[in-house]
Amino acid sequence: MKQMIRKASHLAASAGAATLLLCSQAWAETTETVTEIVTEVTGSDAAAQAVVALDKADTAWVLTSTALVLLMTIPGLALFYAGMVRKKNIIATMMQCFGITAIATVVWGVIGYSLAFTPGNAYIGDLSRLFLNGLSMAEDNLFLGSTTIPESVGMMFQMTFAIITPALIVGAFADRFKFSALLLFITAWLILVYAPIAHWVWAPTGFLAGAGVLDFAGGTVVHINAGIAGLVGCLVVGKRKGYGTDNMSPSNLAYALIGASLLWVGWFGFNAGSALSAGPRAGMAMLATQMATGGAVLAWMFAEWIVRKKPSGLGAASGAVAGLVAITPAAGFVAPMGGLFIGLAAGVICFWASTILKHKLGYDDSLDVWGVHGVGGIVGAILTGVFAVKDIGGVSGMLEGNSGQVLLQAEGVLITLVWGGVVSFILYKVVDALVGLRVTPEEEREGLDISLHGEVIHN
Amino acid sequence: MKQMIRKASHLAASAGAATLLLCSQAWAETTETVTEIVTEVTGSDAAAQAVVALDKADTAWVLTSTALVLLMTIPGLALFYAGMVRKKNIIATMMQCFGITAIATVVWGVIGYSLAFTPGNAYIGDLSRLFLNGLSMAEDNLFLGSTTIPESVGMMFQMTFAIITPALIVGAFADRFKFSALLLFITAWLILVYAPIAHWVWAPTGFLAGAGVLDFAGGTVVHINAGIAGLVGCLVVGKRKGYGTDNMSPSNLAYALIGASLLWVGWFGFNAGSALSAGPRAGMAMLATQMATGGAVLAWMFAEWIVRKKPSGLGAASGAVAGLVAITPAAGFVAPMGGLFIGLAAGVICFWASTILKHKLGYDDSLDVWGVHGVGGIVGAILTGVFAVKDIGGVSGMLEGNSGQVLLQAEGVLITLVWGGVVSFILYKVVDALVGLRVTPEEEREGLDISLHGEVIHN
Amino acid sequence: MKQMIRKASHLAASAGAATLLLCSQAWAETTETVTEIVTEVTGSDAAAQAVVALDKADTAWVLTSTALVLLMTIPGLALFYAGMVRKKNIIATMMQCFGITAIATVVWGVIGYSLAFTPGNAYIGDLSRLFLNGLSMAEDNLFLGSTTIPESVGMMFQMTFAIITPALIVGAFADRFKFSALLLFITAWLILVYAPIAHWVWAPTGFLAGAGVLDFAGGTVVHINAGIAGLVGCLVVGKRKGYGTDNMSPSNLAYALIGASLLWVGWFGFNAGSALSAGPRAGMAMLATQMATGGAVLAWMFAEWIVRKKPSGLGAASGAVAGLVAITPAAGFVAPMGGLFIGLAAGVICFWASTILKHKLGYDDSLDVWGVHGVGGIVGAILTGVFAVKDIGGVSGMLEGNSGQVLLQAEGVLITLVWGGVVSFILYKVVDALVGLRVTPEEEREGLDISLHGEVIHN
Amino acid sequence: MKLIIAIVKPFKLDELREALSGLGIQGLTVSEVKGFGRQKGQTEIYRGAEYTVNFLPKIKIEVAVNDAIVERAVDIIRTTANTGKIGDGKIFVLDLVQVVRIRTGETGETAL
Amino acid sequence: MKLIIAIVKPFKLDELREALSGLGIQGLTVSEVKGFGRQKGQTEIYRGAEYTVNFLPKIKIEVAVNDAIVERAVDIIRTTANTGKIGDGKIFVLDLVQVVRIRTGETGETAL
Amino acid sequence: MKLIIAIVKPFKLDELREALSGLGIQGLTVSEVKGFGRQKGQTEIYRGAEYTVNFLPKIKIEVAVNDAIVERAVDIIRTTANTGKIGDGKIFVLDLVQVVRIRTGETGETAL
Ligand SMILES: Nc1ncnc2c1ncn2[C@@H]1O[C@H](COP(=O)(O)OP(=O)(O)O)[C@@H](O)[C@H]1O
Ligand SMILES: Nc1ncnc2c1ncn2[C@@H]1O[C@H](COP(=O)(O)OP(=O)(O)O)[C@@H](O)[C@H]1O
Ligand SMILES: Nc1ncnc2c1ncn2[C@@H]1O[C@H](COP(=O)(O)OP(=O)(O)O)[C@@H](O)[C@H]1O
Repeated sequence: MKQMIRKASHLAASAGAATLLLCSQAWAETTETVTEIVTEVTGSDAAAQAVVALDKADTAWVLTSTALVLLMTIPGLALFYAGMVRKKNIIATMMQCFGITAIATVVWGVIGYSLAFTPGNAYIGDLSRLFLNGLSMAEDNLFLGSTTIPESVGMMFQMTFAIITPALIVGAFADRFKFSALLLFITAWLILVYAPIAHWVWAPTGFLAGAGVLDFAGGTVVHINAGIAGLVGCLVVGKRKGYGTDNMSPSNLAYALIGASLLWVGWFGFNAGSALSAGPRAGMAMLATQMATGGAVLAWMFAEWIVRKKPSGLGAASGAVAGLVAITPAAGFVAPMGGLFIGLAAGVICFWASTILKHKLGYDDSLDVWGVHGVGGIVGAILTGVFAVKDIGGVSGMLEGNSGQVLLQAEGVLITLVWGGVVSFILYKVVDALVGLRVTPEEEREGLDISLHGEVIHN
Repeated sequence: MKQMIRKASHLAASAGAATLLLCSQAWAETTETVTEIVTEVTGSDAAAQAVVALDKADTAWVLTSTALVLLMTIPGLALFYAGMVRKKNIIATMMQCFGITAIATVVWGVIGYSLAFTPGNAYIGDLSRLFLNGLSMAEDNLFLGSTTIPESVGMMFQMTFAIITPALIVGAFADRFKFSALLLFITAWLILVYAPIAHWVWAPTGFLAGAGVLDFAGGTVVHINAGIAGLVGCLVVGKRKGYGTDNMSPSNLAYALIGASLLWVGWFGFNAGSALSAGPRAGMAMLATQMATGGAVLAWMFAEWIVRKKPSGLGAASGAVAGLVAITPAAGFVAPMGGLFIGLAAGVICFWASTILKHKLGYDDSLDVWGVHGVGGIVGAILTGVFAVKDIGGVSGMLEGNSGQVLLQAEGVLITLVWGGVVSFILYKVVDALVGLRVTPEEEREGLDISLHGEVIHN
Repeated sequence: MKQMIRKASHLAASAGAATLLLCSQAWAETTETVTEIVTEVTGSDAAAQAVVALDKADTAWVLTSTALVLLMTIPGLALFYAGMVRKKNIIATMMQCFGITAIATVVWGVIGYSLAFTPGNAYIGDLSRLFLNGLSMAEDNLFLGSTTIPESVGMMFQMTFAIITPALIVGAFADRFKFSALLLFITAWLILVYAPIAHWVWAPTGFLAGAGVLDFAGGTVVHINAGIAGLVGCLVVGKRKGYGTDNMSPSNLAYALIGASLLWVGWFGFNAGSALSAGPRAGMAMLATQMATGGAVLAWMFAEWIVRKKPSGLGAASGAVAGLVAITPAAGFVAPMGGLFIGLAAGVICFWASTILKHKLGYDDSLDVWGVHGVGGIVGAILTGVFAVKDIGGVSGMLEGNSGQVLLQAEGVLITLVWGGVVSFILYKVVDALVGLRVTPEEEREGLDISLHGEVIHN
Repeated sequence: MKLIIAIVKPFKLDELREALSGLGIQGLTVSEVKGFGRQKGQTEIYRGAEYTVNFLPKIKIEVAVNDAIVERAVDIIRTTANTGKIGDGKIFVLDLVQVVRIRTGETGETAL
Repeated sequence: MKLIIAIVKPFKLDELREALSGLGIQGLTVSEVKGFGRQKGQTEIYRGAEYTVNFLPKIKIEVAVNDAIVERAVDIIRTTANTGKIGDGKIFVLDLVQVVRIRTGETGETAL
Repeated sequence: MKLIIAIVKPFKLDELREALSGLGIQGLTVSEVKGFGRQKGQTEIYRGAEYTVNFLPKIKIEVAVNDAIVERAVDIIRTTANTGKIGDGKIFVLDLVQVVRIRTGETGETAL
C-alpha cells in the first residue's frame, strides 16, 4: 500500500513532467513485449488479429458507436443532470455539458489525442499528432491498437470519450460553479489528467496496459477518473447554499429518465463499440452490458423499496447508470451472467453509497458523481478481475483461478485515484486563484440560468 | 372458424403444458421441411443464404438496430405515453417502461430467450440456453435462423423486442395500475405468452412459421399480442376514476411528439434490422416502412381534419405509430407502394377504431393500445397477405394470385388473439388475487407519481 | 456578375420548363465527361471506385446514417424550433416538422426522387422512377452515383434530406403560418425547387456537378436553399404580431438544447453518411464535422460573451448549428483543421448575421433560418473552395493553388439563391392566392396550438 | 356586495362551479395556490433526501356576489367542498366597495 | 386606501401597466388566474374526446391606491382593458385598512 | 378578523412560515405572483433581442388572523421579510366579514 502510493506519486511526477514538457522524442524503451501483452487483451476479435487491413464493417460499427457515445453526453447526460437540479439551473447545467462538448472537441483535436494515442513512452504519448498533423486518408493509416479501422475513425470514437468524461464531473458541483472556471479547469484537466491516464490504460505502450490491467471501455479512465475529480471538486467548492435545509428536490424527473435512457442506449456504442470490431466480441460486450444494467436497475429499485418503502424513478435511473458504469471495464471480458452479477452488486452498493453513506459523511456531491461513477467504477474494475473469462477476452479472472488479476485491477484503481485526485485538486486551486470557482451567493440564489447565461425557462 | 378456435385452444393447451413443464428434451419430429419453408421466408438476403458464415457487415447493422429498438422503448415509448397522461402520472408512466426494460432484460436472459429461440418443438423452445448457458464467442455460434450473425447479437436484438412488447401494454391501463402488480404480470406474461408466440412465428421449427404465416418484424408477435393483452387488461382493471366526466387531456403533447418521433426512427432498426442483414432486403424494408408511415400520418390527419375540423398533433403522432405497426409484418415482403397503401389503410382504420369505435363501446383503453397496436397489427397482418411480392420476400400475396396467404395470415392473427387473450386474462386474475392490480381511489386521485414512487414533477 | 445572373435566369427558365413539362425522354447530350468529373468528386472511397458491386458494410453505414438524419428532423429540429417559440405555439411548431416529414415522404416517393436522382438531363431527372417503379432487390440495382449501395438504400438516405430541408424553412415564419398553406407550399417546393437543385448538384449528369461545384453533403442544396426560401417567406408573410414590442422570449431552451444536440449527433449521418461508404472518407468527414462544430460553438459563445457580456445557451446551440451548416459542403473535402477554421468563421459570422445584422435590417426571420442556414451555408460553400485538399476529396482548393474553385463555389451559391428565391416567391404568392398564408390576428394571439390544432400543453 | 374567497381541495372545483351556477352565479375566478395548515403532505424522497411537503396544492376561488345571496353561496361552498377530512379549506368573506364590468362599464350588482 | 383587483385578458397586461404608471402608480402585483364566466372557450379534442374549456386564462392585477385616485385608476383600467368583446373581465374595489412597505416600514399612503 | 396579504421575495417563504407559526398561526395560503415596482429585473438576451423583465417573481401570502394579533403578525412579517433591499414588498391588511372552516363548519375566530 505505502509502496504503491510511493510508486504512484513517482509516476505522477514523471508523467506530470512528461506531460508538461510535452517531450515528443520517443523513449528508448520501445516495448515489443508490452505491445504483445496488450494486443492480446485489447478489444478486437481474435479473428481480426491476424491480418492488419482496413475492414469496412468494423469501421461502420465504430462510426455508429461514435454517434451513440456523443448522444450520451448531448443530450443524454445533459438531460440526466438537468432533470435533477432546480428549475433555475436547468439551462446552466445543460450548458455545462454542451460547452464542455465544444471545448473538449478542440482540445482533443489540437493536443489531447496526440498525448493519449501515440506510442510516446509508458507514461505519455508524443506530439506526432499535434493538430492532427499526419492523420491521413491512407488505407494503411489505422488507429493505434486496432488492426482494422482508420485512424480518423478511432480518433473520433475516442473523442466522444474525451467529451463525456469531463462532462460527468459537473454533476458533483452543480448549481454553484462558474462557467468560466469550468472551461479553464476542463481544458487543463483533459491535458494533465485524462490524456495521460487514457495513455496508461489504452495505448499499447501504456504502463498499466503493459502491466495487464483490464479496462475494456473505460471504467478507470472514464468513471473512476470523473468520480474522483467530482468528489475533490465538490469538497473544494463547498456545499450548495441551503444544503440540508432548503428543498432541493429535482425539478423534472422526466428529463432525468430521458437522460438515463439515452445513456443506456448510447452505452451500447460505448461498450460494444470498444470492441473496435463488428463481431462476437461486440455482441458479447453488448449482452453483458444489458444484463448488468437490467440487474442494477432491479437491485437499486428493490433496495430502495425495502429501505424507503417506495421504488422511485430517480432510483431506477440511478441504478441503470450504476450498472452501466460497473460493467464498462468488464464488458468485453466477462460472460453475460457475470455481467448480471456485477450489475446486481453495483446497484446495491451504489444505492448505499449515494443515499446513505453520502449523508453520513455529509459532503455535497450534488448529483452523486462519486457515489455512482466513482464507487460504481471501482466495483466494476475489481469484479472484472473476478469474473473475467479467458474464452471471451483472452484473460482469466479469479473465478478461473487467476486471483492475481484482482490485485492488478486494484492497482489500476489506486493509481488512477491518486493521480486523478492529486492533479485535480491542484487544478481546482489554480483555477480558483485565477478566476474563482464559485458564483456569488446572490447569483446562486437567483439561479445560474439568469445570472450566468441571461436566460430563463418560461414554461 | 369453429375448427380454428378448437385448433387454437388445443395448441394453447399443449404449448401451455410445454411451457409449464419446460420440457427440455428435443422432440422427435425434427422438421427438415419446416426449416426449409422458413429459411425461404425469413429475413436475410438470398445472397447470404448460400454460405453459413459470420458476416461482420450484417453484424454491424444488427448491432446498430439493437440500439435503435431499445431507443424505441426508452425513451421513445416512455415519452409517447407519458405525454398523454395527466401530469400527476408522468413519472409513473415512464417508470413503468423503464422498470419493464429492466425486468424483461433479466427474464429474457435467464429463460425467455431459451424458450423462444432454440429448436425445441413446434410449440415451444427447449432449455438449452437457460441462463444463456452455451452461448459462446465461437465464430460458428450463429443466431437461430440466421446464417451470418453471432448468436450473442441475435439474442440482443431479440431482447429489445421482448422489452418493447410488454411495455406497449401499459398504455391500456395507464393511471391506475399497481407497479408491483405490473412487474409480476410482465414476468409471467413474457414466459407464458410472449416466448411461445415468438417461437411459433420466428423459430424455424415454430408451427406458424412452418405453416407459412408471414410476420417480418413482429406484427402478430409484438403488436397484436400487446394489443390484446392491453384490451383484456383495461377491461379487467376497469375505467379510470372520473373517465368521461373529468378532464383527462394529455399533460404534454410535446413529449408525445418526441416519443412518436423516436419510435419512428427506432422502427428502422425494428423493421430493416429484422432483415438480419445489410443488403437490399433491409433497404426495401426501410423504404416500405417509411412510405407506410408517411401515408398513415396523412391518412389519420386528413380523416381527423374532416371529422373533427382540425388536424391534431396527437393525431399525427398516432397515425405514425399506426402506420409503423401495420407495416411491421409486411416490411420485408411488400413493395414501397404496397407499403404506402398499407399505411393509408391503417391510418384511417386506426383513427376510426381509436376515436369513434372505442367511445361507442365505452371501454377505457387509456392510450389506445388496442385501437392502434391491436387493430393496426391486424390490418397489417392481413394486408401482408395481400401485397406480398415474390421478388422481394420470396412469397406472393393475393395480388400475385396467392389468395391462400390471406387466410394463413388470418389464422396467425386468430391464434395469437386466442392464446394471448386467454392466458393474459388468467394472469391478470392470478396477479389480482396475489397483490391486487389497482391502486386505491385515494392514490389514483393523488396521482401515481407521489403515491407509488414518492416523486413529483416540479416544473 | 451581371452575366452570371443572366446565365442563372436562363437556367432557371429552362430548368423550370424542364421541371414543369416533366419531360421524361433522356436528352441527347449523354455526358461521359460529366460523369467522370463527378465520379471523381463524389463521396465514396477511391478504393471502392474500382469495382461496381454491392458492399454490405457501406450499406450498413448508409442505413444507419438514414436513421440518424431522420432523427435530425424528428425530434431534433422539431425540438430546436419548438423550444424557441412561445408556449402557445410549441405543438404547432413540432407539428409543422412532423407533418412535413409525412408529406415529403410521399412526395419524394411518388415523384421527387425520380426527378432528382435519375440521369435525365443536366437540369432535371427523368420519370423513370415515378412511383419508384423499377426500383428492385437486384444485387446490381445500385444507387445513382454510388458503386456499392442498393438503390433502395440510397433513395431512403436521400429521402431524409428531402424531409429536413423543407422542415428547416418553417423557422423563418414561425408562429403565424397556416398549416394548410404549409402543406401546399412544401409539396410544390419539393418538386419545383428542391428536386431540380438536388439534381444539378448531386446527379452525375447535373450541370453544377458537371461544372465541378463542390457540395459534399448539401450546403447549397439543403441549407442555402432552405435559407433563401425562409427569408423570402418571412418577408412575404410579414412580421409576427407584436414583434419588437411584445416579449417573445423562447418558451423552453431546454428543448432547444436537446434539439441542437440531436442535430449534432444526427449530422454525423448527414455528413459522414454522404461518403456513401464506411471508410477513411467517412471518418475524415465526421472528424471535420466535429472540429467545425466545436469551433463554431466556441466562436459564437465568446463573440456573444464579449458583445453581450454573457454566453447564452441559445447562443451555444446556435453556434453548433452554424458550424454544422458551414461544414456540410466541406466535410469530405477538407482536413480537420480546415474544418476547425470553417467552424470558427461560421460561428462569428452567423452570430453577427442573426443577432446584429437582422435587427438592423428589421425583417422578422423568427428563428434565423437565413441568418444561420443561409449565411452559414454560403460561408461553408465559399470556404470549401478555399480549404479543399486533393488528398482528401480529390479536389484542390485555393490554399492548394486552385483559386478557380472559389469562383465555382460562388457560382453554385448564386444560382441556388436565384432559382430558390424566385421560384419560392412565386409559390408563396400562388399559395397565398389559393388558401392564404397567414392565420388571423385572433388565431395568432390565441396561439396556433389551440387555434389550428385544438390542443394545448397543460404543464 | 361581497367578495367570497374560498380555499378548497383541487378536485372539488368542477362540483363547486356547478353548485354555484345553480345559485345563478355566472362567473368566478380561480387560481392555483399552495396551502399550509393542519393537513400534512406526503413525503418525497430523492436519493435518500426526504422532503415532507408542507404546502399542499389548493384551489382558490374568488367570487363576487350581491348581499342577498352571500349566505347561500357560503353554505353551498361549505357543503360542496366538504369531505370531512382535514385540509378541506376555508371560506373568507370580504366587503366589496365597488364592482365594474369592463366590457360594458356597468357598475354595482348589475356588473356581476 | 383601496385595493383594486382587476381580472383582465392576458394580452392587455403591458398596456395596463403603462396606463397606470401614467397615473403615478409605481407598483402592482399580477397573477395568472383562470376565469369562468359568460365567455366560452375553444374546444380541445384528443382522440375523439372533446373538452370545452370553461376556464379561460386571465390576468389578475392587484393594485393598492390612495383614495384620491381610485376613481381615475378604475376608469383607466376599464377603458384600457376594454375590447368590447365578452370576457373583458371585472374590476373589484376593496377597502384597505393598512399598508406597509416592508423595506422601510413606512405605513399608510406613503407606503404605496 | 383581518386578512393580511403580504407580497414578499420568494426565498423568504420558509422563514415567514416559521415566524408566523411562532405566533400560533396555524395556516396560510401562498401563491406565486409577479411584481412590478421600483425594483428592476435582470435582462434576458435571446439572439440579440433584449428583454428587461419588469415583472419579478414574488410570493403572495394570505393569512387570516383575529384582531388581537394583527399588529404582531404584521410586525413579524415586516421584520422577517425585510432585507433592506429594494423589492422587499408590501403588506396589505383588509377587513374580514366572515370566516368559515369548511371541514367543521365552524365560523369566526374559531375557524382560523
Ligand atoms: N389562517 C389562514 N389564513 C389563510 N389560509 C388558511 C388559514 N388557515 C388555513 N388556511 C388554508 O386552508 C387550508 C386548509 O387548512 P387546514 O388547517 O389544512 O385544514 P382545515 O381547514 O380542515 O383545518 C390550508 O391549506 C390553507 O390553504
Ligand atoms: N362574479 C364574479 N366573481 C369573480 N370573478 C368573476 C365574476 N364574474 C366574472 N368574473 C371574471 O371575469 C371574467 C370575465 O367574465 P365574463 O362573464 O366571461 O365576461 P364579461 O365580464 O365581459 O361579462 C371571467 O372569466 C371571470 O374571471
Ligand atoms: N401599489 C401596489 N399595489 C400592489 N402591489 C404593489 C404595489 N407597489 C408594490 N407592489 C408590490 O410590491 C413589490 C415590491 O415593490 P417595489 O416598489 O419593487 O419595492 P419596495 O416595496 O421595496 O419599494 C412589487 O414587486 C409589487 O409586487
